[in-house]
Amino acid sequence: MTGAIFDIVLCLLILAVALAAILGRDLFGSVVFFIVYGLLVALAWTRLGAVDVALAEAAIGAGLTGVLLVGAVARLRRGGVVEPTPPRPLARGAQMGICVLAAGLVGAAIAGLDPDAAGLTATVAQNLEASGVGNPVTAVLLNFRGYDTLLETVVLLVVLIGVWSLAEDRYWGGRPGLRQHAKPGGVLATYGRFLPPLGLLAGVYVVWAGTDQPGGAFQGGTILAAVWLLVAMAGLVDAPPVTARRLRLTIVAGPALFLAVAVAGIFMGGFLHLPPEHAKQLIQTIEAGLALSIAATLALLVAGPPQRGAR
Amino acid sequence: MIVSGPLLPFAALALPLLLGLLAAVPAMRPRVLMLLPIAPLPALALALSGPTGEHTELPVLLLGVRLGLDATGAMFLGASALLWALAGVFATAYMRRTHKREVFVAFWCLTLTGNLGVFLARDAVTFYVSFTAVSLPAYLLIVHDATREALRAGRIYMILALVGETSLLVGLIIACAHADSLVISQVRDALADAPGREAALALMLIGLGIKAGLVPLHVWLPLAHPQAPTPASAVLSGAIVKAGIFGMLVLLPAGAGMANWSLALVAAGLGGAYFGIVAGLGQNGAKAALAYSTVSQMGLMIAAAGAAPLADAPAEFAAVIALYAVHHGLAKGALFMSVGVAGQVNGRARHALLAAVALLALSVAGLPLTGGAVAKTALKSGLEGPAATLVAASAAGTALLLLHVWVLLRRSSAHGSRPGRLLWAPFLAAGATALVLPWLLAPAVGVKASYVLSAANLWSATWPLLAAAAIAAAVIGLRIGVPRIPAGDLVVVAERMVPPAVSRRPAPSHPGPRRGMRRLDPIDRLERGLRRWSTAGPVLLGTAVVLAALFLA
Amino acid sequence: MTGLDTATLFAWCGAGLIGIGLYGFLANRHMLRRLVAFNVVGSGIFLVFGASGARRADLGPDPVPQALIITGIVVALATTALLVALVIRYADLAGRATLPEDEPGDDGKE
Amino acid sequence: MILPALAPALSVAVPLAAAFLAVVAPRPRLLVGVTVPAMLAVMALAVLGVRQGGPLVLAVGGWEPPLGIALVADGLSTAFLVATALTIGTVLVVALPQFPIRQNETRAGWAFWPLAFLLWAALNAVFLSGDLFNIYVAIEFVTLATLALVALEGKAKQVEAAMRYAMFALFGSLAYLLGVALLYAAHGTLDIGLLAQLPAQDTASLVAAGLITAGLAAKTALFPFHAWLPPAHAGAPAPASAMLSALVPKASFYVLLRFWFDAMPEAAGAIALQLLGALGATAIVYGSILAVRQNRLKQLVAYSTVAQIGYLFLVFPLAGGSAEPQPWTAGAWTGSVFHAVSHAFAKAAMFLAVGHAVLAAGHDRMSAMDGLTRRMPMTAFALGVSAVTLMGLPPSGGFTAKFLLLTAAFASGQVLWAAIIVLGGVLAAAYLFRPLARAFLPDRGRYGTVPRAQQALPLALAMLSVVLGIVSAAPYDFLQTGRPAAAEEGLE
Amino acid sequence: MSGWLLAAAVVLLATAAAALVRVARGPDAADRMMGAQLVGTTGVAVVILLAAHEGNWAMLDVALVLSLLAAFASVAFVKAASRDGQGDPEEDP
Amino acid sequence: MNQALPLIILATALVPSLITFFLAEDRVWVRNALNLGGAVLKLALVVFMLAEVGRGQVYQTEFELVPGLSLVLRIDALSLLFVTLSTVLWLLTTVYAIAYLHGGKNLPRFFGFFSLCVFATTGIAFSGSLITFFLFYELLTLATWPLVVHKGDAASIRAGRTYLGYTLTGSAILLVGIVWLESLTGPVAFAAPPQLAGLDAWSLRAIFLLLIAGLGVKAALVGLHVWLPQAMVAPAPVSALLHAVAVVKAGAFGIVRVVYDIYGIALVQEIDMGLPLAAIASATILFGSIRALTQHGLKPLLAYSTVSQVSYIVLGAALFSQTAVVGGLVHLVHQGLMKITLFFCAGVFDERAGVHDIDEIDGIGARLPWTSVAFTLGALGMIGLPPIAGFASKWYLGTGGLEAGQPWVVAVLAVSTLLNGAYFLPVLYRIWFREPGPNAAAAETEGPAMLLAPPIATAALALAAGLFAAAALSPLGWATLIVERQYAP
Repeated sequence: MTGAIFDIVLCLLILAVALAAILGRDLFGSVVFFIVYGLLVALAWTRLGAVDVALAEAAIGAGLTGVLLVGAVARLRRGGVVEPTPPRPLARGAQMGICVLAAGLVGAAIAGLDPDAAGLTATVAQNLEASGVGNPVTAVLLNFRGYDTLLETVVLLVVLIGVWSLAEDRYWGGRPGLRQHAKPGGVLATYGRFLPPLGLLAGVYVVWAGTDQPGGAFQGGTILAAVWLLVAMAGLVDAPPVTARRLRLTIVAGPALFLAVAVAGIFMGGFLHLPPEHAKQLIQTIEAGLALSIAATLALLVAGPPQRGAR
Repeated sequence: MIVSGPLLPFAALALPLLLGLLAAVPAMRPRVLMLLPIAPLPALALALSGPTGEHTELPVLLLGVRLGLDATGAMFLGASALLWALAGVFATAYMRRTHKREVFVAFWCLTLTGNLGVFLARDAVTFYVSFTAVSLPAYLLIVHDATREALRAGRIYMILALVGETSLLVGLIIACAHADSLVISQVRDALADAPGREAALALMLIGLGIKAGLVPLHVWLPLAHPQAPTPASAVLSGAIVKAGIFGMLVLLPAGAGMANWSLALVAAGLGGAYFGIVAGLGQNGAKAALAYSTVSQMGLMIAAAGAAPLADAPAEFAAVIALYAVHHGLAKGALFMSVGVAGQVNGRARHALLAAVALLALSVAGLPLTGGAVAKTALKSGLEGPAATLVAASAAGTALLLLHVWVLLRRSSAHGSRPGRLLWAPFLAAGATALVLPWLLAPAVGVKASYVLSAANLWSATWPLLAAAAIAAAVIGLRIGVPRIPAGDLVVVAERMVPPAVSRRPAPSHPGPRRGMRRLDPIDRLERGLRRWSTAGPVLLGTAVVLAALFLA
Repeated sequence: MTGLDTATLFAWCGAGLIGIGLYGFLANRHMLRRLVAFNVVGSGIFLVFGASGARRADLGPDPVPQALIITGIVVALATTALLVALVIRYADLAGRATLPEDEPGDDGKE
Repeated sequence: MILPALAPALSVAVPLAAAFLAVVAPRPRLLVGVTVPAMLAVMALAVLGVRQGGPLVLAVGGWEPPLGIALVADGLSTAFLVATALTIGTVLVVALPQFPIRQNETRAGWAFWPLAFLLWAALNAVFLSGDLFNIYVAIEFVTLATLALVALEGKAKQVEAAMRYAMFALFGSLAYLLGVALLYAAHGTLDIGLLAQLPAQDTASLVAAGLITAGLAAKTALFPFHAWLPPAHAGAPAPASAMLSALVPKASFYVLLRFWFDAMPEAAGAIALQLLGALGATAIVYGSILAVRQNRLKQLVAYSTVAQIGYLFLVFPLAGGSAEPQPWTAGAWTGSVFHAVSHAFAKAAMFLAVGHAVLAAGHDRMSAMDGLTRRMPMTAFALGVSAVTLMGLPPSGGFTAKFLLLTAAFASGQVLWAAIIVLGGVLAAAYLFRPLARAFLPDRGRYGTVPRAQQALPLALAMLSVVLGIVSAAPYDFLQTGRPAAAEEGLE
Repeated sequence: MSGWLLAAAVVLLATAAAALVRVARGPDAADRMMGAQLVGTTGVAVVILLAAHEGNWAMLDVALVLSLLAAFASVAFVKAASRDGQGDPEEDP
Repeated sequence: MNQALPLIILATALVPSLITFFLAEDRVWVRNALNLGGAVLKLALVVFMLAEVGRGQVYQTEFELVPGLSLVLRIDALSLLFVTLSTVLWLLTTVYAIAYLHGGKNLPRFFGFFSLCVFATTGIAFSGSLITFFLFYELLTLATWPLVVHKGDAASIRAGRTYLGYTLTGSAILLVGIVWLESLTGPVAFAAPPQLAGLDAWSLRAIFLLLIAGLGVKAALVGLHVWLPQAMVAPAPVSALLHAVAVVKAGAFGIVRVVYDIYGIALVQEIDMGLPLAAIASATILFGSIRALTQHGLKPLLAYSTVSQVSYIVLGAALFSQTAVVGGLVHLVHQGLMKITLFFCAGVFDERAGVHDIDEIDGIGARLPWTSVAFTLGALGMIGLPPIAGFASKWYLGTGGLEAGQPWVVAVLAVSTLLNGAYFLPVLYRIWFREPGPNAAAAETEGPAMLLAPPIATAALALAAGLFAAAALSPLGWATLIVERQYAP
């Protein structure tokens, strides 16, 4: 009973926050609501028992996306970009109507689902042993459907190249983002010195734990990225130039490693085949590489394209 | 084998054609006129050797050329060939100084080929081809002097000739289609009861009538004959027009079914005969008057040809008409040549010329004892009732008209300096032949001299002349003015009445370069709207909803 | 799915989020707002996906949708990152964060 | 026989590896020189394998569906793979001088290469995938690479076009993803082969079908969701435009084809199919009308893509909607694939050729075409030949496609679509006439030129579209590999 | 036992809802951000309660990440609030 | 050999075409040698084939593209009639074009497309199935367009637009007809006409109309003819190609195929389509003639004359009569010979004396006698004067019309003849009898032999075709053979 109350309250909160994020007059307020929204959704995932997803949502959905948006709002505001007026009521009504219809259809579809369908839970459980890992989600992510994950990591690479290619030509060869600085000894700088060791530890832990518990390269990588960004914001480190060979190696390393394992699998039984006896080590290696590249890539995504002189 | 059967008919056509081509050879130019008298000689020889029993066939040429010669054809052929030869001689002298002699010769030969071909053709296509060959190249003969009048005459000639060709073609096609054969005799027989007979006959008669100067299709004739150089006028009036008559003779089917056509033709022919006289009397120029005389004479022949289908023995009657044609052709040829001669001679020679012309004129009018009398008597023998009388009476008119010509000729002055002998000789030869030849041929067509010389016939030949003399005397005595009629009569009226029917409109100016397609603003607006996400998004979502709903439905 | 168990409730919540997010995605003009809305729709979908995979409370949540959702979240982040960069670049170049056709004064002229 | 079985994996792995190298060690000449031949070899392997052994199915990692992902190389996907390889291969060679890397790396000079290779990998991933969620990732991959390429020039107009494209593409992704989620919820699998065996008349499946169809239609730029395409494709650098216009919409169309003919062949209602056909037909007419009105070369070519995409959707009313294959089904289905492939060649050739004309003239107004037949005959010829395919005139793949579609339209009694197909050809002539005619004008002003070897490449690509029409029997048969047997018979 | 934990979580959620009013009202950007931080903290607590309720201690990782990322978000917010977007409000006079 | 010969003949045009495209502008000799060599070789092969086909040999090659779409090459007597015409005229036109365009620009392009046109025309002639016919028919459209716009001025572009607009629309309609028909019957081969008897008459009518409308564009039936006069802006050899060798002939040839090899004339009559077709053809004949009458320019006049003349062929095909179809078929050749002569000459007049309008032609006969003679022969032939070729066509058509029980056909022919005379004779008159005008006065002497020989040759051929019409190997003889062999009941 209380469970139901909790669920209902959480759902209502989520919906309300979502509405606020969508309809909020102030853009900044909307973004803040969005961060809150991510947080609440992470609660929902937790409540549903999908801890891996909750981690991802907390780190990525609420965390990194929120930071990206906050930065963008600030950037636009500084650029003097004015907010457009809201749409006419008539158009709004039509749009709303159609959205209600769409949501209704989805609801109807949900209502029509077979309540006892178990999906692939059992199948995954049967094969978990051969996957080499104990966390079924990781097994799916990196073994059963490792191909998805391979493409996904490359998607991050694409986006990074895309973001970089939005630089002004004259800044090519420069460092991503703006040079950050903070008052030496100030709260920010101190924060930047304090938090990283903790974060680093948490990040590595989430990656390492991922094989058998909830967690993994994406969640861990995100934490690592956040840590690096924190340090950078504190003005303690600076991003290397986009042309730096080492930087590029870093962002490519994870996917390349993954691809190499995948191709090597051809000689061991098939594309992306991980022999059960080595699966765990292989997956951990891949996860480590991916975490590194993901961390670098995500951090660079938040930093944005080069905005400073080349050299 | 390219040719089967006697070679001479083929040669009769081939030689003039070859000579015509030869005229185009530059080396030939100085002596090109010498070709003219030679060209018709094989045809003359052929005619003299008489009708051939066999046909000459050239299956490769055209749609299969078939040549042959019967008695009628032989007469037409002979007289024409002779006239062409004599006119050719005449031309060697007459044309000596003119420009573009080679063109003249080439087209002369071409026309000649066609003219002879008409008489030799035994299949419809060859007939038609020949008929065209005689029509169109003749244009070049008419306009040779390239004066305004000549060109105008040529233009009118051309229009009519073309109408004539087309009509003839269509008529022949109709006839041949029914006959399922190209052989003329079969075509003619089939035509008697062909479904499209009336149309075919009408069309063929238009085609042939134009050539033969059937009033009112004659208008080209008084324009063209005077404008052509004299030797050309001679062959035009003497030989070429005969192609039309010959066509009627070979193409009109016989039989009672032809009664209406026969009547119509006789009427038209006789009408033309009298009209020609009246119009001729209104002329100022000797050649124009002579041309009208031809119209008149052709009218008689057309009337006779019209009567032929109903005759007891159409073939024999055709030969009679041929006889008339022979006389008229040679006489008229000679008369035209006389105009040429008159331009050259003075003094005694001129008197002699006038005397000869008078004799020829009287012969044409049917003066007893002349060849003309033979021809006319023979012709009348085939006609009955009022037609015969009218033919006889027309002789008075002919006499008057030729008197008019004689007077005009006498009044004309000589100015040329062409060699007289080469002009005189063909004139005299043609004239003499005209006077004599009918007598020689009469037996062959079943006309006995005794018949010609019978009292009745003598009288019927004489009274019109007397009447003519009386009228002439009266006219001269009373100084009655003959109203002037412009040469070409009807066409002049037509020219005035009808504004240029087919004038060239100025070329329609091209529409200006099309300016870029007009901006269709609604489309722009639509595209803009579709680009607007706040429009396109709901549409997209709506589509998803609608599709889902449709699937669910 | 009938009955108001947790999974169904969150699935319907997801449906509601989809509706709300879609409205924001369609009605808003500001690109960043659209991005926010995009993420709301995205997480709504994930919620539907995940909740429907958690129907059998006895078996625990289905790991396959979970893995797919994680992948989806990363892809959504990637997309958002690229879009944010585009919007910022566009604001630098054009001085606004809306597409020209979405500007109220836009009358359809190039 | 192990080699052909590798082909699916290699066709994704090779361009990916090339992309990684291009990020780290930008040596385009070397990379293109190795990758393109290597990929052609892989394609040859794939074709051989499919021809001899039928469809190649590769369970990735050895995990059979529904647990794992299957890569499927049947006739259809191999055809798209080969078309992609030939098109991108050519485009990359043409792009070499346009995106050089000399001493100092430049932004576009660097970014183009990994993006192009990644796009290649992404497209191949789409074409090979037998799993709907994997397709989602791959399609997103395509979209993001495309977005980056659209904005590569970096001017406000291009960034704007990219953002606009993003709206449609993101919506499409969301709708597709939601559909996939519902399908999984309903059936517990996302494998196309397995889905095909399951009944699909439940609410969730049908709602999913609607969402997936609409989402993919938006990504394919079907009218009326096309408005993003012209500015996006026209704004990109010519080699990028060539890839975008020729291949990218085909990827989402390919998925639609897979979805409707393989995954859920029985779900479609007749009215919905007619609706899709009607949208396609409208696209043909509307896109052509707009193409006629363009004054910029690249815009014109881009609107032509809008029109040409319309043909693809005629496959739904002509071949879809019945479990019982009709005699004309195979013809219509094959016709639309023929159209997709030959349009890919022709459109890529046209964009590349136009790109050369624009390079030489320095602008992309119509007058860039003036005197082209004299200045750059090969380019003019390439344009002409590709125009032939776009107009659907024989002998070209476009014609074969149109013929097959037309035959199906008549055979199935849907004469209206036949009329539209024919009208579309005439309209294509109308909009292609202006640039082609200008090529015959005397040239005014100063023009540069492009090396002949460069000019030859678009021509070769254009000729490919013609060859597809001349030797169409083999591709036709090849495409049937892996199709349901009943549909192979074709129209007698 | 478990019902109690969940009841506490419900109460916490209600607190969070109250904090949301601050996020909505503002008036200052800082007010909003602080409201969000409050929700974040509450969220961490709720996760911990849930973990206890379910007996699934892996859920604590979620709490850990949430708290870390909440801190990160506030830093980002601070940066955004600085004048040039790359500095430190403390530097400003 | 039987399999390969059609392909070899096609290659004689295609190969020079393809090579020519890639030759540099200044490789004049190579280009000329290629094109002339191809033309001569083709002529030789065609002559060989004439003998073989005359003996009853039939060549056939077939390969399938996709189901329902086979490429069938089949050479029967009718094919050979068309192909012989185009081959002979191609050779002459090439000679002429080399001289005419000497020193011009863009010649590789020109000759490349020129040969491509001939390739397409040959393909049309060799087509053994409807769809093959269509393939080449379209190719012809495409290959011709660059020639029409060859000059590259505004007028050419405009003409090109009109040309494409009409022909492509026509092709589209044709394609619809073809596909519709084949959807009812399966692939249609000429050798084995489909069984149409059982099909719905209204469908058959609709398909017939579509096919005829599609083909009628190229055949320049009235209403669909607009492109033809506009296309006159192209250089003279192109006009020759359009009017005599390839384009309009392709349309007319196609109509003959449709009527005789697909529907069969009996069926056409049965579904009441023969008379309408004949009526349209007749209307075109008269319309073209009347329009020609009002033209100022020489080439427009010739163009409208073509509009009129080509419909003779259609008329022949539409009449239910063997004789008529002989007339129509033979006119295919005859009109070609005569019209090409006229265009050659018009080109020479233009080239040598700058004559464009009829007004400017005064007295040109004195300066350019040979050309003028050739022109005169062509014009007289067009009028239908014997013994030039046009006459034989008319004769057969007229007779055939009567056989078919359509006497009005004869009237149409008659009126047309008169109108032809009315527009051609004044031109001849001006050429020969007007005082030389400024153009004639300024004219150069008659040009190089290569410019002069083709018109003289074609004029001579036109004359010979009429003069020796009854010969077995004359066009008429061949047309009769075709009809006896292929269309005799």
